[in-house]
Amino acid sequence: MADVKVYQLSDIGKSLQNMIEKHYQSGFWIKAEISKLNYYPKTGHCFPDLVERKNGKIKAQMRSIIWSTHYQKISKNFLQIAKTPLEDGMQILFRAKVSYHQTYGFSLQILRIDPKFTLGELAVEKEKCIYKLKQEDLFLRNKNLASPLLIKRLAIISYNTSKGYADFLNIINQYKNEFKIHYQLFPSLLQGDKAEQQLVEQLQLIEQRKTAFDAVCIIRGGGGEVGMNCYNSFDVAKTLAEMSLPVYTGIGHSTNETVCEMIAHKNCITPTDFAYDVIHKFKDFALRVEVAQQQIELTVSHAFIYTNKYLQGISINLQKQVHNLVRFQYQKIKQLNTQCQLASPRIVNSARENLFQIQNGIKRKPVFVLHTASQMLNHQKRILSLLSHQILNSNQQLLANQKQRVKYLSPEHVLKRGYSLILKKGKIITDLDNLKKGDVIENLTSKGKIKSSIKDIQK
Amino acid sequence: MKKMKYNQALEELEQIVTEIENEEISVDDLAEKVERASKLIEACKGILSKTEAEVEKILKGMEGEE
Amino acid sequence: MKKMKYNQALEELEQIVTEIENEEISVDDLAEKVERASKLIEACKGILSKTEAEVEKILKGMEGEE
Amino acid sequence: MKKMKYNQALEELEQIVTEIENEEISVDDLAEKVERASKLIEACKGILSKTEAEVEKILKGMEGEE
Amino acid sequence: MKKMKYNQALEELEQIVTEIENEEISVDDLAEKVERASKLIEACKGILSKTEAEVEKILKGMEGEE
Amino acid sequence: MKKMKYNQALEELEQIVTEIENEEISVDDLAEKVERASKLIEACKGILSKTEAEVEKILKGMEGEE
Amino acid sequence: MKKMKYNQALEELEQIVTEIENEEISVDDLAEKVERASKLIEACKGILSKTEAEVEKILKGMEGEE
Repeated sequence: MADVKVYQLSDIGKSLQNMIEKHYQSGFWIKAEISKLNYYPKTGHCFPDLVERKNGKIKAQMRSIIWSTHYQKISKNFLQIAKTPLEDGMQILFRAKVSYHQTYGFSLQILRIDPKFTLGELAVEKEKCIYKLKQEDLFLRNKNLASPLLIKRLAIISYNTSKGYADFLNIINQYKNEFKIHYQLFPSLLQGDKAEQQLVEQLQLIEQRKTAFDAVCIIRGGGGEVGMNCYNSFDVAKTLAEMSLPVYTGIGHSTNETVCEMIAHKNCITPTDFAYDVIHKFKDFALRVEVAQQQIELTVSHAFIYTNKYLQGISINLQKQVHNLVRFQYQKIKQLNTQCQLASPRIVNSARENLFQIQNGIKRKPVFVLHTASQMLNHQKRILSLLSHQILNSNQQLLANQKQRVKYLSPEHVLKRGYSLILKKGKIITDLDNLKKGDVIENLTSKGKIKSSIKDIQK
Repeated sequence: MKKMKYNQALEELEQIVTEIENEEISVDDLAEKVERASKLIEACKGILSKTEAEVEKILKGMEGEE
Repeated sequence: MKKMKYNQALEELEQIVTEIENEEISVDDLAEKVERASKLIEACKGILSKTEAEVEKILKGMEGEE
Repeated sequence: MKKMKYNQALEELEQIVTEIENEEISVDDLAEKVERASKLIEACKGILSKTEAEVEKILKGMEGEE
Repeated sequence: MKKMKYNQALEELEQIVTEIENEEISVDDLAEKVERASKLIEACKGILSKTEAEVEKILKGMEGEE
Repeated sequence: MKKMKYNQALEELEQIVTEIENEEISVDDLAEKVERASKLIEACKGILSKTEAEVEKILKGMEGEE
Repeated sequence: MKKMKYNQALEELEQIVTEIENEEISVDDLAEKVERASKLIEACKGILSKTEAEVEKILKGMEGEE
């Protein structure tokens, strides 16, 4: 141990101080999350615990300090630009000086905070929230609930002393004789980081009693434009979106619309507007009832007038149709009468025409028949004459032939050709047996008789 | 000639016309047949005239009613 | 010659003509037959004339009625 | 020769002619037969002439009527 | 003519007129048919008149009530 | 006519008018049908009057409450 | 009481009005419908101006009728 150099604690402290001050002479821009702000209003100092997370786990952790003089300026500037105070859980970009103090140790002194970075981070957070709501199909859920025709029973999330609540009641009370509204207050902080949980709790409480109400409203007013981040919280937004009752918002601010307002059944901007909305629904309902009542009286009387007219119309039409029918039948009978008048003589005329034709036929034919008969008789006569002459002529011919034949066969005709007949004692000899030598015979010729005697007979 | 139906008369008449046309009637019967036809025509004409007058009268009456 | 039907006369006439045609008539009968035929033709013509006159008269009568 | 029928005369004539042609007649009779035939022919001619004149007269008479 | 339904009468009337127009009626039946048609027309007109009067009375009664 | 629904009566009435218009009703039935139509119109009017009175009373009652 | 009761009452009322306007209600049902509308108007007016308990009573009463 004797060889070992032993330092005083202060030596180390001084060495560290020197080294750090030498190494971290100027300031740095650092990005971190405020895990806890640790503001002490009495002294005005602030000792934020800073963390860096990765995948939910703490990767680095450091304490920091904002001196009251700085804090006043930083806080004011931040609120002005980011529209929200510095809060636990906020991502910030800050310029810091790293220092080491022998007594107090290591410290990170925050000199400036860039509110625009946080604003950007918040915007990113808001976008993420919207994205998640859409992912879970919650973004339009409350909007898509049926709008109550009338908000007679209302659950109000507000704060007793809230100016917005007072504004709302003020207007509602003006109409209390005319329109009876039942409402119940569910108190809750309305801004700042503590508001988130209360809002969620009250919404859940109302959800348990959902049958007792027609609608829910979140009313806030009179407050500044700051501390609205709770309305961008995913937890609050999800709870709101999942409500069975329509949720109205009247948060009364002029900054960008928060997520809750976006997904609310209806964002009325201010409590007053919402109050008028409620009243308007009453008036609207009243008007519709009124109109319906008037319409009924009017339409009923119209219906009677119309029905009466219709009946009358039918009655008139009945008369008309009856007359038409009768007239038509008269017309028909008349038509038939005319047809009968025209057609009847036609039958007689056509019969007469037919008769005339027949008569003409009879006139022509018998004359023709007689003429033909007469022709035929003449023909017979001619034939008779012809045939008679034929017979006579053929007999003439026949006689001429016979005469010719007789002439050729006569003996004179034979002797003329040189033949002669032998006669013996005046008789013609045809057989030689009856002759003998010495017999005297006569030869007869055409010129005369020769007497001779037979000298010889040769046979 | 006795009272005779028009249709009956017309039928007989047409029969005669057909016979004459077809020369089925001998010269001996011709005059008689023509005589008959003539009588039938006369009868038909008579019936026609009578019918015409009757119809005329009825139709006149019908028109009068209107 | 007695009153005689046209058809009957015509028949006899045709008979005679046919006989002559077929030379069934001897010269001895010829004159007599021709004489008969002549009479028959005469008779037929007479009937025709008479019929024609009658028909004419009937038809004239018909026209007159019209 | 007495009045004699044409047909009878014609028959006898034809008979004679046939006999002569068949030489059934002796030379002695021949002349006699020829004589007879001649006479018969004359007779027939006479009848024919007479008949012709008669027929002519009847037909002429008929034509006159036409 | 006995009391008769209008439709029945009209139908018969139309039948007759059609027959006359198509010349399906003989001359013998014509006068009778025309006579019948005339009677039917008369009957139809009568029924029409009566119906018209009745209907008129009923309709008049209706108007009076109004 | 028994108590009858307006609609039922109106329907029957319109049916009758349509039938007359389309000449589906014969002249023989016309008077009877018109009589029925007349009764139906009367019935409809009666129902209408009665309903009108009732409605009037209800509406009067409503006004009174206000 | 279910929260839709207000809506239902008004909607039924307006439905009746539309039906009457569109002549979807027959004369037979008219009085009844007007009666119902009258009751609904009363109920709706009650909803607006009366306390919850009273309204409940009115609407209960109506349901009984239905």
